[in-house]
Amino acid sequence: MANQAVLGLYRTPEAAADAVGNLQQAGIGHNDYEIMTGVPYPEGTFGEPPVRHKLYVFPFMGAMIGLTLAILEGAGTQLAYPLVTGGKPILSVPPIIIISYELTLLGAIVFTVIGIIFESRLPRPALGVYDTRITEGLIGVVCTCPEERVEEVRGLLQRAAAIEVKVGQG
Amino acid sequence: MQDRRTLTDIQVNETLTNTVLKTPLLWYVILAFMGGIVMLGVVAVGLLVNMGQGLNGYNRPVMWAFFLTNMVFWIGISHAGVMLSAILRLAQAEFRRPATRAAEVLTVFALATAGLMPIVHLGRLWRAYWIFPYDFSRGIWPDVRSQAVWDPHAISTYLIGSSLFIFVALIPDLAVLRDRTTGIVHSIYTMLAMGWRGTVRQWRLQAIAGIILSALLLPVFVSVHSIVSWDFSMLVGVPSWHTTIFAPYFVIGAVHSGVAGVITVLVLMRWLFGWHDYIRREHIDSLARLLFVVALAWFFFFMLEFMFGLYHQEGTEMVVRELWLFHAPWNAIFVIFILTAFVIPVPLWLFRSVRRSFPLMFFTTILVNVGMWLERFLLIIPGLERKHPFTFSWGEYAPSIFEITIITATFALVATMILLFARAFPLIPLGDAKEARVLRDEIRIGRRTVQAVLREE
Amino acid sequence: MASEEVARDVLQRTFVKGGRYWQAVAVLAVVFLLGVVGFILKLGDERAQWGYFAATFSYLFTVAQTAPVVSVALRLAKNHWRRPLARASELFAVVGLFNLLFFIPLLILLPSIEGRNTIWILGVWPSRFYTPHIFDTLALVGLVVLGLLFLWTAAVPDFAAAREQRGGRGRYAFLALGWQGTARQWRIQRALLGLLGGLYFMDVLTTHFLISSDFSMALVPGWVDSIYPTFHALTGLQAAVAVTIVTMFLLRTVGGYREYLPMESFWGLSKILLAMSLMWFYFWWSAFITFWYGRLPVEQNIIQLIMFGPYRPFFIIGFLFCCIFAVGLLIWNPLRKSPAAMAAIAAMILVGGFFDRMRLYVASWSLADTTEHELTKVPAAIWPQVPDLLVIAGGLAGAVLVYMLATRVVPVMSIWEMKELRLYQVPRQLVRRRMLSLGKPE
Amino acid sequence: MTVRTEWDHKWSMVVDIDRCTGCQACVVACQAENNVPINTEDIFKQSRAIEWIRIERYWEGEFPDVKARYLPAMCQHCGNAPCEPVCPVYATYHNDEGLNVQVYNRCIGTRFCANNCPFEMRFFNWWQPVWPESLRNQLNPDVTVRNRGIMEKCTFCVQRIRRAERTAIQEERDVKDGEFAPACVQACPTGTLVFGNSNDPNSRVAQLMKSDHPRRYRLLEHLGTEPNVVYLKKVDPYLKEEAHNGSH
Repeated sequence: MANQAVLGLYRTPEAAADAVGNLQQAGIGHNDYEIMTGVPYPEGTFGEPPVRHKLYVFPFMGAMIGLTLAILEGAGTQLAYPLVTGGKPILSVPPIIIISYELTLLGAIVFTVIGIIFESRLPRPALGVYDTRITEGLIGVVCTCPEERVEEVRGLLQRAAAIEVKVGQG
Repeated sequence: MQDRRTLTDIQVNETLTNTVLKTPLLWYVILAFMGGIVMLGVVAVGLLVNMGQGLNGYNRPVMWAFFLTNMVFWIGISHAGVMLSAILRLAQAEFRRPATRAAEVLTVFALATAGLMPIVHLGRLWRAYWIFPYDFSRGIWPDVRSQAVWDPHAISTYLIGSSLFIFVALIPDLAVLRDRTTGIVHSIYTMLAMGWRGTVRQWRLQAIAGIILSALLLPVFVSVHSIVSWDFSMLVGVPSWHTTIFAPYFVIGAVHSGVAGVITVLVLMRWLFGWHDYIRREHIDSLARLLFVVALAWFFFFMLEFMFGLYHQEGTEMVVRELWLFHAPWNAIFVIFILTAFVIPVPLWLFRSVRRSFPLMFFTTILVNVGMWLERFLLIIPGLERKHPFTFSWGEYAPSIFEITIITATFALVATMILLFARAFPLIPLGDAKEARVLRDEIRIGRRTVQAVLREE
Repeated sequence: MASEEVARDVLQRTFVKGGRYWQAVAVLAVVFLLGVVGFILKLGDERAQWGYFAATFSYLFTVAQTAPVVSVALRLAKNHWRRPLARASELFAVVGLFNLLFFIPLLILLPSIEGRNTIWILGVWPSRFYTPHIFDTLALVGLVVLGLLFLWTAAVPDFAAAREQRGGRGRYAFLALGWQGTARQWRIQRALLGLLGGLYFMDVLTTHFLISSDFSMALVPGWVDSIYPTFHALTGLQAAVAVTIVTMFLLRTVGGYREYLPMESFWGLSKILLAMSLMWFYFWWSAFITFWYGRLPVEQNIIQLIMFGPYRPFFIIGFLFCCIFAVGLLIWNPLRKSPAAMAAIAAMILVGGFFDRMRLYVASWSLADTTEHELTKVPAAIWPQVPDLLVIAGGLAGAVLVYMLATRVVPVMSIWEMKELRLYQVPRQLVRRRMLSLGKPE
Repeated sequence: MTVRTEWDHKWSMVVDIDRCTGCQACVVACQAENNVPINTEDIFKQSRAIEWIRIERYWEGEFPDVKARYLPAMCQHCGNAPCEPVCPVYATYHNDEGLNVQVYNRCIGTRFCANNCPFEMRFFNWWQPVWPESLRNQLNPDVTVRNRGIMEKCTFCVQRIRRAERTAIQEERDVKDGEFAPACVQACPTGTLVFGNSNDPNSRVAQLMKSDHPRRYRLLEHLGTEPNVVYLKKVDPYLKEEAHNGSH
């Protein structure tokens, strides 16, 4: 049984917050609705629970990978091609520290970006139920629900002064 | 004093995407002009490849000159981007909002240009890739003890990092463009926006991304210019370069010229694209205050560098300071440098009316960058001309027409790339401009209304 | 708490001190007297033996006389979380008076610049050879005076409040200078705070520059390390932030100011402390890598002398405490948000800072011949004798004693700033979210 | 017979300033031996001339009491060569015979090494070198003709060292002292330049290089680069000792 997505569009954040409140009262789980805005409102503006994410894992992972590569490069190339330059030791540590510093941070940055995209649930092949007016200031509340609850959800969303409610494939 | 208007999201979208959707005619004119200069530079580089570095003004003691000076200069400019957007993001400063994207874009293009300079300066620039550790089959590696290997590591880390930084912050704006375009352009933006819908989760991650990436990019930004400075300061062969302060001195100098560069770009953007409601007097004012503090700090480091040059009381150092102060053309350059980088602009910034005037800020920041270019020139060349305690090998340097052309072309190149970027992507983050409106507040105390911002408790 | 209650409560805590306060004062006084004994025992020693004394002076300068900068800098940045901690850091200005006592013997011990490498290539007539003595004294005395003036300016409204409590008479009537709180007076006070603060900041940098050059670097032949004054100032700022955190924590736990010192103030300072600890590494590394790469014999010897040679244990402790451990702990946000953890980390940084000062000052003072142009031989380490330990303990105890006695006179919480905070920080509701509205006065 | 690759060689040179007349024979010999391009007048004026060994001439005293001082200077083959670690591609490194070698094929022309050479003994090929038609058969077949865009410098005539070592291998013996000499040493009419293996205590160069030699000094000794070239001071009855210490 396919899930349907219902989208309510609101002009003010208060109305959107009411819609979210309606959905919560009707017992719809936090994972089943999403609020779409064109503006970053502070977390919790609409009474939604705080976002949980594991983004902090990514930079550490990336840093470790970067550090490993850096030590391989910094120490490995010196040992693999042992030519004396300037009377410095064959395994000179300060250059390894510098290379490690750069590559560790590079790894951390690249993985953070991967993490952001992944945790933002992107890339998303199809937009689903969406309205281009969201980027013009409207606030969308989209709720994914089984087919039999569509009408109920539509009512809940409509009641909070929605200017339009759309239904589509979830 | 608050010349702000409340704008709707539709207005924000329209004005800030006007570069993409309704390009001003002036844009084409400037692009054509800049592009022409870039082509001249390309021809000059082609001749260098074809005929050799002899075309330039280099000679035996002065093995590095205009190109490396210019590299240091552009790396300096590139430091503004992350300095502004990262530090101000972490400090949650409101005045960062219109400046972040422009600063980051300036970073990336200035850095790419800076990265070109040492390549153009190579004797065999078609072999530049040899500094990368790629040769697994023959087992011939670059020497990681060389600063010239640290440089590409640092520059590419910074370049990749700040490009990704821009991209992440660009995703919401790409979604706006996706919603407002049609046809083939629409499908390109659809692909780039990756299906962004602006859910609470996505916006939240944007905010966290800004913080984490800022925190990660700040150490990179410090390291890049430090490593560039070590190209000079670790050399015992040039006594006036060999000083421990170079790394922070270069970094603070970079911030000085970089923030000035961002203000210049902001003023130009405001003029070219008509963003009067976004780049406002108070933004320039706050940036100018920041610049004032940076300028003082830079001057402190400059004095340290100068004083400790005399500390040895050794001939090799003295002769370079003497060149700076008493011999043409260096004394003229020195005077111009001190006047333009510090003496003229910095006291002017004490006046509120100067800080809030776009033409005057444009003028003073251009002055700063003229001065800072000359500062790098002064740091690099006189030391080389007099590096040798044996007077037999002292020399002079004068740039050739090729060097001057290529240097001019790098300025045009950065301008061209920023213009092209502005044609495809908005230069002021739309989401940031809209968020400022949400977070704006006022507190009434008696008869007075104080501007306020909302912060999470 | 209403504004009037704040004033009454803070003044009450200032006027009336408990038994534990007086016990602590007594113990500190005894230790300080022991320090005086140690000093007397040291009289007659060679200059090379005075390294620990110099290190103590420099440490007190680093910690106490740099501490008001925390207040100055945060005031310039116009943020609100500095308000509860501003006075705690400003009050360290009084320790500067005490530190002048340490400065006098050093002036006598410092050799003239004749035949030495110094920054004073051109001296002042007529006493060219005693240029550092003149300028360093001027800078340090200026710093003490500026600090006291700054403290006084910042505290005048509070003295007025105390005067009202005391019935308009007594020492507070003098200290308050007839303050009535007119708009004009507030405007002048604000301008003066900006001016004195700016001057204090600049003088701190200058004095760090002079002290580090004249009392440390110039004593080592061939040591040309242009970043060293900056490193010195940076470690000073780091210690200043750390000592402010420790003071805040003590005020919170022992002093009873728990309600006044919110987590935000610790959190705000902790981020600065993290930045400082990272910069510690950066400045140290900039000097180290230049010397390591350069490989000049004189540079090798200097690395040996102050880092990896006889004073290696000191260096390692300083490096670990001020940089590696500090950064490793401070990157964790939960620790940064916990006052107790922050106080522990700050205390660790203060200990590390002392070891760092010892390795620099003892090493440079231990050189007998300061007129060579290159350091040809690295001397052996000088370990502290009993008088040295007494002097160190006495110096630190004396500084704490002065600070504690000052809290008896000056309210350690800035009453007017706390009142002002209540104007500019207003709770607001944004749809379903509670927010704080922070006013930014022009 | 196994090919011998490990030698106990450390090639060094002694320059006895007292004997130098400034005749420039060494410069010409080096130019001819090592395929150094012809330095024309305008190249000198641009200060782009390539001379692996040069005679630096200094004037001492005021007219009319003027004295010319000559300082033959070539790559000092430093033990801790500042030029080596700055090269990103190992185009210059220290080999196990004490030579500071330059790998022309690997050089990409950063000119970093030239900047870090305190003696200014490294030369860059600004142009593709050309020789007049008449000199085509003059080029030394043992020496590479350097391309444009790379660094070059004195090699202590490494081709002669190698030839001598090959001969020694064939004859199953060690290289004898004085068996061969670089072109400059060979051409020097006054015996200013002495070359040899300083690891062999009996060699002439080791005798002259002894650390207790009264006239011994090395260029810029305070930099700690440990040059492999030792200079012997001029003996001058009319001047005070310290006046012509070449290191300052």
